[in-house]
Amino acid sequence: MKTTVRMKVNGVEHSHEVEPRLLLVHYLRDVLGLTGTHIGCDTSICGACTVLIDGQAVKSCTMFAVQADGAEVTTIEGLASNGKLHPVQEGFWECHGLQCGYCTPGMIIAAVQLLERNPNPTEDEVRHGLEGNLCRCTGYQHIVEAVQYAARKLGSGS
Amino acid sequence: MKIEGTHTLRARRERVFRALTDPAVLQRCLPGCERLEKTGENSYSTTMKTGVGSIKGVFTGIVRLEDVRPPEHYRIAVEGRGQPGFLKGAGDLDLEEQTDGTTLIRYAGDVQVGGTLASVGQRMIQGAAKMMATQFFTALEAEAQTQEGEAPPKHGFFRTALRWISGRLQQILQRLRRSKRHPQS
Amino acid sequence: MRLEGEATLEPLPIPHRLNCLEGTMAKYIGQRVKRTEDPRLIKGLAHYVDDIRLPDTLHVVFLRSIYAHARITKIDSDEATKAPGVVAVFTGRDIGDRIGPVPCASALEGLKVPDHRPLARDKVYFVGHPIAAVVATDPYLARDAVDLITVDYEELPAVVDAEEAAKSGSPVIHEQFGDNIAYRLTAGEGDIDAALASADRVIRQRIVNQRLAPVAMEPRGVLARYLPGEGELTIWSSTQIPHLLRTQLALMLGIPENKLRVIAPEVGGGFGSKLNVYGEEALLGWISMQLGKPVKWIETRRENLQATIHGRGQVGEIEIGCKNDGTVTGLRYNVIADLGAYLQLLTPAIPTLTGLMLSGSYKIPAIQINVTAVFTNKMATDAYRGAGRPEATYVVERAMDLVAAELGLDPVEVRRKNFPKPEEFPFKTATGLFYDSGNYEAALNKALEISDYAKLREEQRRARDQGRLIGIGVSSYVEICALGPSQAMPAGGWESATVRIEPTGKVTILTGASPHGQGQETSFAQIAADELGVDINDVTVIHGDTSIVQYGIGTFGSRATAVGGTAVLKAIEKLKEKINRIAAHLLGTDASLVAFSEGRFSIREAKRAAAAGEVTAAGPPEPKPNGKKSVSLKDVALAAHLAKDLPPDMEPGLSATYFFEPKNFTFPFGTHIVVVEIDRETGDVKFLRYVAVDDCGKVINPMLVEGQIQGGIAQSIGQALYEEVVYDEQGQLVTGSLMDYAVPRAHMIPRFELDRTETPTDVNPLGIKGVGEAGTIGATPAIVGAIIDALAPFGVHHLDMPIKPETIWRIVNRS
Amino acid sequence: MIPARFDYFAPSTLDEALSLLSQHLDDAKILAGGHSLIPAMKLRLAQPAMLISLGRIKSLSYIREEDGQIRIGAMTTHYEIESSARLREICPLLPECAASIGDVQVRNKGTIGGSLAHADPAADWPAAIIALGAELVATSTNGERTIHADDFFIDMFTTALEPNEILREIRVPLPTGTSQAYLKAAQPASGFAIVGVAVNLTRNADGSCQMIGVGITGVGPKAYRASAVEDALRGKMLDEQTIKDAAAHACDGVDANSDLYASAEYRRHLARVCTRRAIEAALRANRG
Repeated sequence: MKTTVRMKVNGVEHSHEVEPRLLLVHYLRDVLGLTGTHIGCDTSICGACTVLIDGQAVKSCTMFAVQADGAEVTTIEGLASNGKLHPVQEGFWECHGLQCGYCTPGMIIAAVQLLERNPNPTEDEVRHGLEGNLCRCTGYQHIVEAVQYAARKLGSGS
Repeated sequence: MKIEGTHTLRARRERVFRALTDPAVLQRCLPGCERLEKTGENSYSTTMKTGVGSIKGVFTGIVRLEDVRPPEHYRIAVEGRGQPGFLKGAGDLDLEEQTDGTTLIRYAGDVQVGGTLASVGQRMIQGAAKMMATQFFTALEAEAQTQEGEAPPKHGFFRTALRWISGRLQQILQRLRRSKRHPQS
Repeated sequence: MRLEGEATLEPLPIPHRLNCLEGTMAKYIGQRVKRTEDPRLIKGLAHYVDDIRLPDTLHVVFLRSIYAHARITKIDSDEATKAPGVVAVFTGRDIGDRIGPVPCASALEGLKVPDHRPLARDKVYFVGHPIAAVVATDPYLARDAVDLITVDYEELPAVVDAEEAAKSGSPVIHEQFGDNIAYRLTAGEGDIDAALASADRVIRQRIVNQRLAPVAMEPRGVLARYLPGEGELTIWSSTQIPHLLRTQLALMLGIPENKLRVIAPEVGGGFGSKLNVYGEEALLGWISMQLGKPVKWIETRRENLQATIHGRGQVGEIEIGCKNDGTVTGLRYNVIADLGAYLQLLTPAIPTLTGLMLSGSYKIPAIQINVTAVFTNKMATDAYRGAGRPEATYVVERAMDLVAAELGLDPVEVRRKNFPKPEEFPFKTATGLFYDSGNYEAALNKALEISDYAKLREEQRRARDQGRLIGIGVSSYVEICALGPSQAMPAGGWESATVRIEPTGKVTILTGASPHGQGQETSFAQIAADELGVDINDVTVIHGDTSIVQYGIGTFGSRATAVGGTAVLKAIEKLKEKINRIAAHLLGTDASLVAFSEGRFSIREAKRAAAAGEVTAAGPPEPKPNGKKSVSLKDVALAAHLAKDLPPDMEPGLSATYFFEPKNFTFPFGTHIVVVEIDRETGDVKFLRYVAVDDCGKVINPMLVEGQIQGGIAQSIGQALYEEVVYDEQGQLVTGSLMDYAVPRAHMIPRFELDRTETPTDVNPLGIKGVGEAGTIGATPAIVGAIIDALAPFGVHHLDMPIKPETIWRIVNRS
Repeated sequence: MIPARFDYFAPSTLDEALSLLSQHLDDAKILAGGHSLIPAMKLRLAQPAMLISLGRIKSLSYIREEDGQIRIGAMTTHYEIESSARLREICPLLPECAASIGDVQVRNKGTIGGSLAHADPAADWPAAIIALGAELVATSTNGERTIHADDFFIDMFTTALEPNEILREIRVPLPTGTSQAYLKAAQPASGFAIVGVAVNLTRNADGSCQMIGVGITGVGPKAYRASAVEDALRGKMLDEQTIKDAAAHACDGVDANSDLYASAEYRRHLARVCTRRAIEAALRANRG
């Protein structure tokens, strides 16, 4: 039994017939070819697959594509606007917030959500705010600095 | 993983023992047992659709009764394999007749799970094993309370029985607590 | 490319910045240069294996054993074969000997090597052992079909505990060997019995280094494409060693090595787990050759925890002898190493690295290691970040703490007492190594100063009086890096680089190192940009493709920058000779008169004259045969490729390759100081301070060095407090998902205060020692030491990792 | 990790959902936020033939005050509760408990109703729901009934919901004070509670304990009310020793779980410590 899903991903409308069991992350990666969203675990722990659905960060491996029917989805590919990096992306670059880069798209999306809800987080708030995302490379310190960099950048209105 | 415990069944020991060795009764009492076919002396092949909550699987395997010493002891071994992995359990059951006509069952056994169940469910295994033991004995008690020849307890009974027993346990606990607090009463 | 100083915002307030390389005029080397690899990664545009799409790709899903040890009596895959979308199902019997055994590169004397094939044949040896591969048009359909295969097993007793496995009477895993002992090894120098006999005290302690899972965030993945017409097989694999993998896969598959191309695209972390040759890599290649279509397998995290190598896994006993003043006289380590069921690429070699590093940062006259390496019904252990050295460092540092506790001395003083002095380098250890350079006391002193150690001890005393449990841990580590001279390595210890200047002047570097997060695209570009005087954006670093890059060894053992970076430097030096000659030719002068500055070549005399103010309207003093005052690198590059006007007999083109063979390992070192507080009711551990002073020699990019150290420490915190691969008595993997295997999250990791000392090495001309594993090696004993120190009032001298709150609670509670 | 096939329905009204459910009792599972069910399905530990998603039923997502109760629709997400300024004011235990669940992403998608109906023995909500003396509204094609939180949790993953019922609403008696707290010792890998303790208490004018609710999760096969703790405090002055003595009864009569991260003994100990600390925190939190 296939079902039609419609969703707007990074500003572009899509409509596909899919099996209900197709995971959203597979829809994004395999159907739409947006491979920036990664898969790092099976149990909704690692956060590599984080995307924004209607502005809310969710783990796209723990959702069926059909559940996102009618939603607006932002993936890492849709974060930069007009070729200009999002301040969080810029922060990760400036502060060496990534090494192998695999957790990075999910981590960046989670950080975007974090700063939307708390524009000026303390170090502790950043660490707790990113509890849904595992990074095995950085030891997190540069990630915390990257998020704080972005907070300042967003705060200064630039 | 070791599990052990006791259950007091409101039925006489002989009756409980007969129920425990009756394949028809076992089929109804083993959680999710859909089929129990005799394959030899005290051994059966089985299909069980079992689990907790939405975590369920179909297991096919065997049930064996060993060391049968009516009416006080036997050992039951269950092995099943299915898509989520395998289940293996063996337990010694000792039945003690109580003065009030009830039967105390002491059980001590070992439960093994393998496959997906083992690798992702470790925090649940012990609880699930205990839960299934409770289900088994609750159902068994109901069986043992029916007269022989009487129709067995109805489908859907387990849930009701469980709810009943948990309510009863709570009452008992509360009574115990109260009596602890007011030793005079 | 923008340097940090040019950032639009103020620099971040980081308490202890690493220093930049001193005494260099370099524009890039030593600077916090932002990584050139980052833009594609932060935009989600990079390509890991699973991101590579080829038309008509088939997908593989494995059926894996659910038993730790069992005989396979029957496999029925008929239904699976008929299932929708299924193209083929392969079992071990289908493949037979057509794929060679999974290789082990270690050649220890007397080593028993089981025949290890990509799919199980008669027996399964561990949970996760692959049994069948289902190939289908879609991964969903392949997964569905796996459930349709039935396997009949005859369960066999599982050998799970390494100590039990070593005993006679234990069930035997590989029957042909008669027992479970893969090898025994005794190593070390000095008369250990005499050394221990001469000691005032001998302390014994059982020490466990638990099994860990590397958990690179990107699980493994393989995509294989065989082109029958060309007879070419391309394998994309998430690997740290594309070239070594190619050689081994060529041997396994019987395909000519020059018809096999291995590509390591973006690799999402390795930590040693991708420094290997896995059965799946060969099998995917073979399946593609059978079916003539691309096939892909992407490992799930569950498979990753079951069937990607584990690390550590040592249970040992130390005996350490010391004088009453704290001088160590000898160290013996009797260890049982848990190898798992099979030998992967370096499995047996890991305990030997432990043996080599048992001297730690100390002068220990006599050292002996006795290794008993055993097979168990578990996944193989192999190189996990540090690979044998964290185990050694842990053992030695625990020993130092035990000596201090035994004698009532400050652990810092015991360490200081046993350090070799700076003038004693190169220092020879009783394990047969020559430490290149070091000043251990300097790093220790700096860490003491930053942490204000004396004051910390004061505060600790006061806190103890108030009933608070505060502990201070110190670890002075040394590690073995920049692996290494070829003599000491199973497959070559050199690294290669080709530096090519394209006709347009762009610089291309091909490195045999295959970085996967370490940032060598940037650090190698820094070296090249400075050496060639070009903008860093004009440099591209290519790696990981055996058809493009000359043979290389790979990235592991903290070697990429020290060995691979040196190869880049050496190739540039070679190239510069030629550039100079072409520039001289273009300028019409002799090569010895060519000066290079600001990216341009000019004639030295002219410059000197100009500086002296002798230049007048009459023009430069020397005649210019071809009228050019200066030429750029671009001019030289174009000339080299057009080849119309080159010095006589000069080979056209502008490319040089260098294979750098280091003459020794390097030995970075440092001191970590950790302060923890324990919640006496719950046993929870809270970090109050984490100070690390590391010395990795010269530094190319301090930001990258910090990142390596911080990541390493975080993994150490994982080992010390959270992580452990647990199998139950039947060999079931209990920590089979990230719901139970605890990889630390951001809030479990403290802020690190980092600093450095800088003791260059003369092993390579850059003076670089390497830093990839330092954090993991130095941190664990410091963290454990801090917890034990906090619990000292309860008479605790040692605890095994991971130190869980419950363990601590039991100690506090029992008194 | 790929789930088995299933049929999917996303009705837009509750009635449709109930009718579908009643027709497919044996095959259907209700899908709320999916954060417990979907991982189990990906591992193929759960293979329902049909999913009935409540995602389209917007009327199941709300927080409102009515008849002296806080009423929360079953499909209200953890984050909606966590971020509710009104709840923080009138019943801070709810947002506090919500904030301790999983991680941000899980809270954005996971729902209170889904979590309660799943009845994971280590889930956070059950503790709070019990402490607050909430009622759960179950609805089916046969009508509606309310189940007291104390009677809702039967065993691990087993609730009082009948197979044809859907949990529609959670009703929390409007607290008379804000002396509330939720405290948990989290398992480091999964974030689930090794022990989680929710406390809701009010005091008399003289400072003595008028009413107290203590719900505990993670210890045993299901969350439970720590009646012995409550009994030991009700009517008493809440001094340090009294609280400590009362907290010692946190797991009376409970068969504690044992797993990789905590033995039964340590769990019982942690439950006592967390209970004491949660009561102390609740007293500190009192704003009225």
